[in-house]
This record gives sequence, C-alpha cells and structure tokens, in this order.
Amino acid sequence: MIIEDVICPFCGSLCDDLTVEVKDNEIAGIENACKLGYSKMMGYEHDRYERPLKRVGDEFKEISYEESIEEAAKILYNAKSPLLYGWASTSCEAIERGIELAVKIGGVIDQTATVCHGPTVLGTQEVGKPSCTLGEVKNRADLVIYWGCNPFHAHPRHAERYSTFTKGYFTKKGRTDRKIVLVDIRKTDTEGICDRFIQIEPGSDYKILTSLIAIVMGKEESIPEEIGGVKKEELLGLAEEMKHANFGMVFFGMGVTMTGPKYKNIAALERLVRELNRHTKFSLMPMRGHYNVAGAGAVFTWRTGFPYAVDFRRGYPYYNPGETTSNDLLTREEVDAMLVVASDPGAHFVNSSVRRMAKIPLIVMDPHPSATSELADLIIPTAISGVEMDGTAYRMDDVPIRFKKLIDSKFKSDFEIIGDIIEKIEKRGVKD
Amino acid sequence: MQNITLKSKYDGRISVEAEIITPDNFSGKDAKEIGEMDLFMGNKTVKLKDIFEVSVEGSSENPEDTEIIIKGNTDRIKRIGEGMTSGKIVIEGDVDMHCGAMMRGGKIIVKGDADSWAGREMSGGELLIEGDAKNYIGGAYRGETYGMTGGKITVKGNVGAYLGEKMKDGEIVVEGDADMISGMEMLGGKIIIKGDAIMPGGEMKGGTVIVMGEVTDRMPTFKMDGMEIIEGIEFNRYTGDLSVRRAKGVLYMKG
Amino acid sequence: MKREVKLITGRTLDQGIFIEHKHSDEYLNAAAICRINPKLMKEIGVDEGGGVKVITDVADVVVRAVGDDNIGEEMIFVPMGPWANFVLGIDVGMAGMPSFKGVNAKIESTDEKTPKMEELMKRYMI
Amino acid sequence: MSELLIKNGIVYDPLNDICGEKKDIFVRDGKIVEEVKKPEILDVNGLLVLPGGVEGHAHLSGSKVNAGRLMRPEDGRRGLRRKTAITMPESGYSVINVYGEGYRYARMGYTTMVEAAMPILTAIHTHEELRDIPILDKLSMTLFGFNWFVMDYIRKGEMDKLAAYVAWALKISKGYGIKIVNPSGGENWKWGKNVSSIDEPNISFGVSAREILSSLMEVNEILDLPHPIHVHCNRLGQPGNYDIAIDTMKISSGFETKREREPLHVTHIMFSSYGGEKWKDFESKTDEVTKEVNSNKNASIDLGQLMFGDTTTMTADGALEFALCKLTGSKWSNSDTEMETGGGITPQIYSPSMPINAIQWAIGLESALLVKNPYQVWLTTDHPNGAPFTTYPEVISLLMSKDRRKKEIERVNKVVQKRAILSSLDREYGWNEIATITRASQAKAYQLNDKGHIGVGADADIAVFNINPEEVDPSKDYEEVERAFSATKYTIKGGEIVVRDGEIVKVFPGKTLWTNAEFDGYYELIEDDLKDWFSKYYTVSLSNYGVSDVYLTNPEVIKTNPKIGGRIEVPAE
Repeated sequence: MIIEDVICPFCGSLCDDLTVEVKDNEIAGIENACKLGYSKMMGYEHDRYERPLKRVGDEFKEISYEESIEEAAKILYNAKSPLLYGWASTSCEAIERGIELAVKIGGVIDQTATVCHGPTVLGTQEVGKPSCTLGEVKNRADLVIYWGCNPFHAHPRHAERYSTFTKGYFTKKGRTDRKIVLVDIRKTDTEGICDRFIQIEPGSDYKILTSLIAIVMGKEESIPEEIGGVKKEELLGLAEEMKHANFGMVFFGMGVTMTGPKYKNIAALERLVRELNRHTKFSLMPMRGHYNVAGAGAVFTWRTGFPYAVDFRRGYPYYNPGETTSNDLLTREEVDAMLVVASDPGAHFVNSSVRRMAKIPLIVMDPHPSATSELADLIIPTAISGVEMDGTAYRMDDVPIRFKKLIDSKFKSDFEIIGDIIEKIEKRGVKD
Repeated sequence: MQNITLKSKYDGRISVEAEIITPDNFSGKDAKEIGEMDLFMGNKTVKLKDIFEVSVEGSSENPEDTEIIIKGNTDRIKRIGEGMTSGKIVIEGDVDMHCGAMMRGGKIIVKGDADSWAGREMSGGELLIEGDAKNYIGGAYRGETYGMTGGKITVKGNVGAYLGEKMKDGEIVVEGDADMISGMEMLGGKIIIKGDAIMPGGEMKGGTVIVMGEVTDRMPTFKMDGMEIIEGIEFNRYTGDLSVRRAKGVLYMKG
Repeated sequence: MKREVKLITGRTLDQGIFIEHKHSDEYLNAAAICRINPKLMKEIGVDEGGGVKVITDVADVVVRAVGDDNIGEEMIFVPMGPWANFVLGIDVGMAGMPSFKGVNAKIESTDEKTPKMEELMKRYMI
Repeated sequence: MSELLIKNGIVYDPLNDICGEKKDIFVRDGKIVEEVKKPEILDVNGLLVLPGGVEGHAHLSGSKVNAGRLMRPEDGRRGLRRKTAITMPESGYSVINVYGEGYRYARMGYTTMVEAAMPILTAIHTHEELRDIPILDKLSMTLFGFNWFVMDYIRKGEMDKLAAYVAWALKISKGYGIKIVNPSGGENWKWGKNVSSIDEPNISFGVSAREILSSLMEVNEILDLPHPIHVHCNRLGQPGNYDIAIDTMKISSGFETKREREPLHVTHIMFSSYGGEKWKDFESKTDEVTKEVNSNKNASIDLGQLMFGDTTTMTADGALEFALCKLTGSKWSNSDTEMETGGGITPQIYSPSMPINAIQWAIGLESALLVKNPYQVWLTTDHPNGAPFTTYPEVISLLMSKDRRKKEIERVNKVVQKRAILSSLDREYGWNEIATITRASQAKAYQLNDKGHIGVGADADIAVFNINPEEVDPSKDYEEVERAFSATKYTIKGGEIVVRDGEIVKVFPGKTLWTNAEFDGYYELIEDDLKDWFSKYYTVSLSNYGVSDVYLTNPEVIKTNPKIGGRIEVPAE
C-alpha cells in the first residue's frame, strides 16, 4: 500500500509530502524524507521496549500494562510536587490529557521549550512576535536571514520547501529572487547556501541587535566602529538591505536563545523586526526543533493561559520561568516524582537536574530506550506518534496538521496511557 | 507593640508559600490564631504551626506596631511580606523568592541572602537585604509593563541579573557587584551600584543608573553627553538606550 | 596542558539521525565527540579521534576529538546529548534556560576512554 | 428522560412576542415542550427569565486568540480561579483560557457563541479550542476578505467558481458563514501597506473592497447561507472612516434575499463610526452611520462597545494592529496566513480620561440608542477588542439607565460632551429590548431557529436572573441590573442546569454547527485550480488541508439550498 502526503514526525518543519510504502504492516519505503525523518520512520521497530518495566533493585522486571498504569497513578497521586515533562514529540490530543492529569494531581507541567525556545516565548511576552506562516516566505520573501540557526543540520528540508530554493507567486525564480544571509559564531554547513556570512563573537547577539535597531532608527552615531566582532560598516550595510527588502524574514535558533541574556536577545530581535515594519514588511520565526513543540505550546496556552512551565500545585495555573521551569525545580530539588513523556531530559537537561531525576521516582513513557530510561523506576512502552498513531501537530509557524497512522501497533499510545492513568487517579479522588 | 516570633522547623526542599506572613495579617492575633493560618507546600495546604513555632508578645490592632521576627532555616520560604502595607519583618537567615513582592509600606530586613524577585513590583516601604540577592530584584512579573514603582531596596552584597527590571520609580542601592543588565528596560527611579556591573542600562527608557565600579561589556547604544561629579567622584554621563524609542535614560559610568 | 575555551553545544545531523538509538555505537560516534580547531588540537596534543577531557565547574567528561577548520580556536563544539550536558549546570539570571552555549570550560588531552551512554548515566545514580 | 418545570418566572421572549408575562416553561430532553409529567421543579417566582444568550461576535478560539494569551501572561494572572471537583482552573481577564470562556459565559446566562474569525489554514486550531470550550454551542465564521482564490475568481469574473470555492472552504473549515475583514486591504498589508477606500484596487490582484463585498454578498445568496456576509470595514479604527461604513452598508441596499435576515452585517460599528481627519479632531459620527442603518433594512450592526480598562485587541486586520502599536508603543504580534488572511494583536489600556477613549466609549452606546429597530443591533464588545465580554452586565445597565450614563459622562473626559452626542440621548432600553439585542437579534441573524427563544420546539437554553423586573426600575436601580446580569440564578443548557446561584454545577461539551452549501459538481468546478495553486503556492498538501469530523463535538450540519447560475439546484434534505 502506498500512502501519500505523509507527515514527517521529526522536526518543526513538519513536511507533509512524504510517500510511504507499507507492506504487511511494515514500512517498506519512504520517499521525500530527509535523513532525520527517514531514520526515525524506518527505524521505528529497532530498540523497542516490549513490555512495561519496573525497577527492582538494580534490575528491571517486566510487568503488565495494567500494573504499570496502577504504579504510575500511585506514584503521581502520592507526590507533593510532581513534574510532568516532555510533550514535544507526541500528539496534541495526548498533551491535552497531560494537562488534565497535571491539574488532577496538582503538579507542574513543562515541555521541551524549556530548553530550546522558552526564551523566545519570554521575548514575545515582552515585545510580541511579528510573524507569518511559511507560505508567506515561500511566496514573497526576497531577503532571508538565518540567525544563530543551522537548518542544514537541524531542519534539512526547510530551505528547499519554505525559505531558500522554493518558488512562489512573487518569487517565480526561487533562489535567484532571494538574498540569503547567515549570522552565526562559526561557519556552519548552512553557509554553503548563503550569499553572505556575518561571523559574530559568541554571546554578542544582544549588543549587535540593539545596535541594528539604533541604526534602523537613524541613531547610528553612538555605535562604535566594531561590535561583537562585526564592523559597523557591515551592520550599516545589513540595515540598509533589510530596510529595502520587499519582504524580509529572519529565522533564528538556539544560537540566539541560549547565549548571553538569552530571552533579551529575542526581545531585541523582535524589536528590530518591528522597527523594520516602519520601512517595509518584515517577519521572524523561531526554528522549532521537535515536530510538535509548537503544538505543546499551543495546547498549554489555550488550556492554561500559559505556554510552558505551568504550576498547578495550588489548584490554579501559575507561570514563572526561572521558578516553575523544569531545570530550576529539579536543581532546587523541589520535584519529588517525575513523569517523562516522549522526551529525553536525561540526555538534554544539565547535570544538576539529571542528578535529581536519578533520585526520585521517575516514570518514562517512550517507545525506545533513552538516557532517561536508564534512570527510570518505571518504563511504559508506547506507540510512535506519526507512525503508529495519528493525531494533531503544529508546525513551527503554528499551522496545525493532522498526522497519519501508517501501521498498526501492539503498543498503546501516549493518549491512551495518560487517559488510563487519569482514570486511576479519578478513582482515588481528585486532589483538592 | 506586638512582637511575633516565628521559628522555622522546616528543612524540606519543596518551597513553602507564605504570603500570609505580613504584619497586616498577623496584627491583633494570638499565637494560636496565627498557627492555624494556611501555608502552601507543593500541592498540600499546611498550617503555619506545622512549619513554624509561633510566639507572640504584646498586642496591637495596628499593623504599624507589629513586628515579625523569623528565625531558623527559611531558605525555602517564599513570598514573605508580599503586599504588606506597614510594620516590620526581620528574617534572620536566607529567604526564598518573592520576599517583599508588591509591598506597599513598612520594612523588611533580610539578614542573610535573598533569592530572585525580592521586591518585585513593590510600590512603597523599604527592603534591606544584608547578604546577596539573586535576579530580578525590584523587577516585574512576566509581560508586565512596570517593575518596582516606589520604595527603597538596599542590598549590601552582590546582586544577580536584571536588577530593577522595568523599574518606574523608587530607589535601589547595591553595595556589591551586579550581574547582567541592571536597569534593564528601566523607566524611572534610580539605581546606584557601588561595585561593578555588566551591560548596565540595556533598553532603558528613563531613570538613572550610577555604576561606581568597573563596567564590563558596555551597551553600544549609549551616547556620552558630558561629565558630572557625584559625591566627589567624576563620572561620564550617557543617555540611552538609543535602541529604544523616546529613550531618556541616564547612565553614569567612570570613563 | 589545560586550555580555556568556550563550550558550545547544539544539534547536528548525525546526532539527530541516531537520537532514537541512544545505546548504539552510531549515537556514541555522533554525540560523544568534540569538534575542535586542528591548531588547538595540536596545542593540547591530541590526535584526530583521541580523547579530550572537557572540564567545567560542574563536572568533567571525556569525548573524542574531531578536527574542524570552521571552529574558532577559542571554542569547542560538542553535539547536544548526555556527554555535553554532563558538564553543564544551571546558572544565574537565566529565566529557566540553562546555558548550553558559550560556557567556560577547560580541555586537555587524555588517555581515558569515552564512557558509553549507560556508563555515563550510572554516574548520576551514585 | 429528564424533565424540568420552571415555574412563575417573568418571561421576556421577543421572538415569540412574550413581553414580561408570568409564565411556566416546560422542558423535556433538552427541548422546550408543551407539558411535562414528573419534572424537577424550579420555582423562580418573580424572577427574570430569558432565552439563553447568543454571543454573535467574539474572538474566543484559534491561532490569533491563542497568540494573545501567549503574549500576555500578565493578563493570564488576572482572573485566576482554582479547580473544583468538576471544573478546570480559569485564567485571564481579556485573553481567557478555554475553560474560563465557557464558564464565564454560562455564568452570565449565555449558551451559544460565535467565533468571529477563522482562517481556513488553521481551522483545525480553531476547532480544537472550540472542542475544549465547555457547555456552549459554537459556530465559527470563515475568513474570505482577501483570500487569493476569492480575489482571483472575482478579477476573472467567475462567479460560479467563486460560489463553489466558498462552499468548499466552508465545508473544509467547518465554518458557518462568510467573514470579511478589511476586504482587499489585507492583501496590501502583506507588503506593509493598506487601501484607503472601498474602490481602491489592491496591489497584487487589482481587486477593490467593493467588488469583494458585492461578489461575496451575491455568493452568500446563491449558496443560501444562513448568515449575512459579516463585514469588518476598511480603514477600521482610523479617524474619518465613518463614510466607509456607510458606503459598505449601501452595497446591500435594494439587494433581494430569500432569507429572513439582512444580507449584510457590519460588525463592531464603534470602530467604524469615526469622524475627524486626525486623532486630534476625532469625533463621533454615529448620527450619520445610524441614519444609514435606520433607512437601510438590509444591514445590521453590532456594537463593539468599548469599556474602560485593560484589554487585548486582535483582528485579522493586521495593518490596524500595527498602527495601534505605533500609537501606544505596546507589544505587538502579527500573523499573516499564506494566501488567505492575516492577523495582529496588541494590548490596549482604555482610559476614561483619554479624549479618544471617552469618545469611543460614547460611540458604542450612541449606536445602540440611535438604531430604532433592536433587531438590527446586537450587543457586543467585539471581545476582547472593546472590552472583555464579562463587561456585558455593565453595558446593559448603561443602555437601561440614562442616570447611569449621566454619571459616567461626568467621570470621563469632558470632550465627550462636545464631540459625541451621548449626553443628548434620552432613550432607555427596556427588558424586552435587552432580550432582543443579546439573544433574539443574533438568533435571527444566524437563522438559528432553535436558539434565542423559548417557544415550544426550541433548545432548552434558558437563563434565570436574580432580579424581579416588575419591582426593579432599571433606570434608577442600575447597579442591581448589573449585579443580576453578572451571574444567573440558573443557567439551563440543553435542558440541564449548568449554573446554580452563579456557580458551575455541571459541565459537558456543547454542539458545533456548520454550514454545508455544496451543490452538484461544485468540487469539479474548482478542482484543477485547487490542485494547481496548492502545488505551487501553499506549504501544505491539499489532502492535509481542512478539518475532519474528529475535531467536532456533537456536530450539527446546516444544509442549504444553493442555486447556481440558474442551472443547478440541489433540493434540501
């Protein structure tokens, strides 16, 4: 069976033009996928947990689904300060249930934005986010700036589908209708597709961005001859180019969210784009990593009012990154039980946080062994969303797309398992 | 005059939310009544007496004449003195986040260190931190327009990042050093840093920041417009942050 | 000899390809590495594929050196993953986001072996 | 079989000409019936009983609303409410989480809502949120005002294809009707520009607002859609725009429709009744605008009332939001949607001492007081643009009491006495008129035959308020009126008591209503065009576009009776 227009469940580009061949309930071939998507979708059956596992001493013991649900419910129900983390690689439907669970047990729920584009959210909460969908870029953009991101590695088809080579209504010639600029601290492989590379010193984004704003506002007189390793002349040139584009676009990544004053970099970038809109049309977009990290933010926001790091311990949502964020809570040893869904904080959180995870009851819901599952007390295997389960995901530009189920699975989905846990919790009585 | 002493028995790591601890809430109440008040620990509600030993001397119906002394381990007690209007709180050790947040009057003395958001959105009164303080001291809540709008904060030690974020009025004095971007998005009021600072004044629109020590990583978007002598020391006077519209912030630095 | 550098971590294509296969040798080869300027390799005396100990205030970890001309001499790049994160900690003023880029570190050549992922995780359990 | 008897209430039910009668209401299985056997009895002796409220225009779900929530944690922390055994926690004041939206409307006696702006590309998002809004029945209006297919078919003069596209788009987005925002001008904003009149052709398609409005009004009739074209005018929110509102309404004059509703609705009229050339000489032009409404039976309006305080403005009119942000310096988000629409968001603080805000406040009330036929007016605040919907009780009390208006006028900037006419208006709304502009007008305008009234056969959506209309004089006891409308004694939705004494006592999902206007061969007519443009210009595949039934709770399809070019006629089911 050939399935067309399949959605790739890897990165935030959420390409929806894959063709998948399924034979005897197995994926036999994939067309149009990049290496990342191909590897995930073809490798779905490798390294799977076959049964739920419970840690007994230094060993894992196989238990039934039913037992694992009961065990998870018990751990979460008894916790005073539980953390539910992950959510970026599962469906919105599962995330919705995750929030319900967090409310019912009085826990904190956080998602992977906490270690990627959390600062983008904080910047947006200061300044706002002038943005658009990717088709606007495809059809209109004549200037594209990649700032502190490396789509060649992290979003391999982004340039082809949306931002560089693609042809659109007002960009009939595709690549030649566009000027492409890379701003980064090192010459990455993305540089190869760019017209110009501006190399900046690590951690200097904030000063460079505020300088650019001042230049765009016509106040360049105070700007020194060199900022963050970039000549003033070069910034003046870039500002002119930006002002004179018909439709300009900045894509940015971890290079901006993770260095220096982090969210203030983003706020400055957003202010720059806003100033540019006094001269022409300009937008920006974060390059979101996980395929549904944007969806996690969306569901969190409509259900709780806040996009990540939401604390329900007092029965209403409280949000304050720096206080209610996973790494702060873990490092401060405030978490006394943790549920990880479709994510690997053991590999991607910092040492002080992982150390705490190793000490508390830790439940992992994942199809595959991970760094986190090495530390787990309870492992519940799941179906792979986007391969074995359908649902909704949001692309990096907040466009929702329904992803497909390609093959049947003997595993339960995140959606079903969390539903089962909620049912058990409800039997114990919702905590007030 | 009413003197209330709370002695912490708590050494857990889950923070206790204790916004109830203010002279306004305690004045005129006896030890038993105070002990029965609710605090929050994780998803549990606990009685104040479960966390503190309470003793009360004297009596007053007026919060102005009420003094609360907090002893013992308080590094995981949050929100002490939140919204207080008068009276006094003395914390003998370290204190957790949001101490004196939204305070409107009275005085808080922290003899140890204070965690982040001390004096957040405060509009009056005085907050004295004798040790170090972390981030966003006198700052705003996420997304709000204003941080501190009045009162005075003094930190004898060092402070973390974003001191006086979005501060609109009032005064902050830091005797030690300040981490990244003091006076960030400041709109008014005055910040004096006696030690060193990193990138002070980022995106400030109004108000005054004086850095008496060394400044590293200067913002490129300030314009020097003269020299001034403050308390016998020569300062260069800068205006900015020029990356913000209608900016009239004043930043004094040596050199 | 020890040399001070800025540690940068981030995504790479290979780290992404094998991200669901964390126990595999491919993942080890993709993530337990350190991209480093060849001049700097010479300076600290490490060969291509040799052991580099990355030391921070938090901890130290051994990864393998991969020469890369596009990396400046003042920095090293370690792909995001358990090895990079083992030496990172939460720091002040960061509004919930730990520092994953531009972290002060020291590097030195070492004969010690790169720990496998599961060995590395065991260190957390002590 | 569940039965209810609501005894001895004072009922106002304008659509059934019941005006303050003491009357029993019988409910069985979610419907109003003639009699019941063993009912639960609610004795509401002397209390005001109205049909469940119908919100005709608000921004409650979807990408733009959510972007507003995301941008404003400081708003989120206002209006926090803990979970209970049956409810989820609430957050927000002007940008409210989905639970808060449902509970707050229900507490005010509202049982049906319309989401006023749904982009097709992100319609899944709109419906996911609608699914999560508890209790209420929901409709959403699909955006067409500067959609590329629409503009392309209009410039080529292909009306049948235009009709086919609209029918397809409604079906695929599960929309209820045609929403038009800043027609033609929205496309120019994608180049950072706008249009200045309804006759100015836009840059990329050369199509004017007038062409879009008249073509879509005709398509609306061809497709027999239940609701008028629902129009957010050009140059909205800018001084001197009142003539555009009048020109827009005039497009409908003389237009013949078979539906018992106006063919054109101009929404949030407050933002389109501005005189003056600049903000400096800004003034109310409600006299001119309402003169057009009063003489044109083919147009209706809703207020978009502004109330003082902090709120979040949001619209598919991106140019407007950027203009506002330049005025205030406040934060600003923009979200242009490829080939279809746009969106912008910026917070606003409306202050009674600000001359502009004081006049804006007066304009909304003047519009309600000057339009003679209450069926041509709906009460809205264009939530959250003019104010959150939770201010309705206050607006109601202002409309019912000249004294209260007088008191307010003394409090606000004096300019309101010179550049607005509110102080000269003596009219006071009665209970029946309030029932009309909060329920009956909307039900009629959306052709919701089971809503907005409590005659036999209607949905048992009923609001009982803790006020005796025979004893209270709203003109004097306006505070009493505001209090009563803030929280019901009972809200009954589909025959179930969901609110008792102002508290939510039962929670369940409502229905989703959408319009199916497809006709024979409609897809074939546009199939090639869709395939061509999707492959060339969209970034999602045609097959992945649109909303499947899995996103709808209790869907109810309104099947229409389209008539294409006199050739094709599909009989109603």
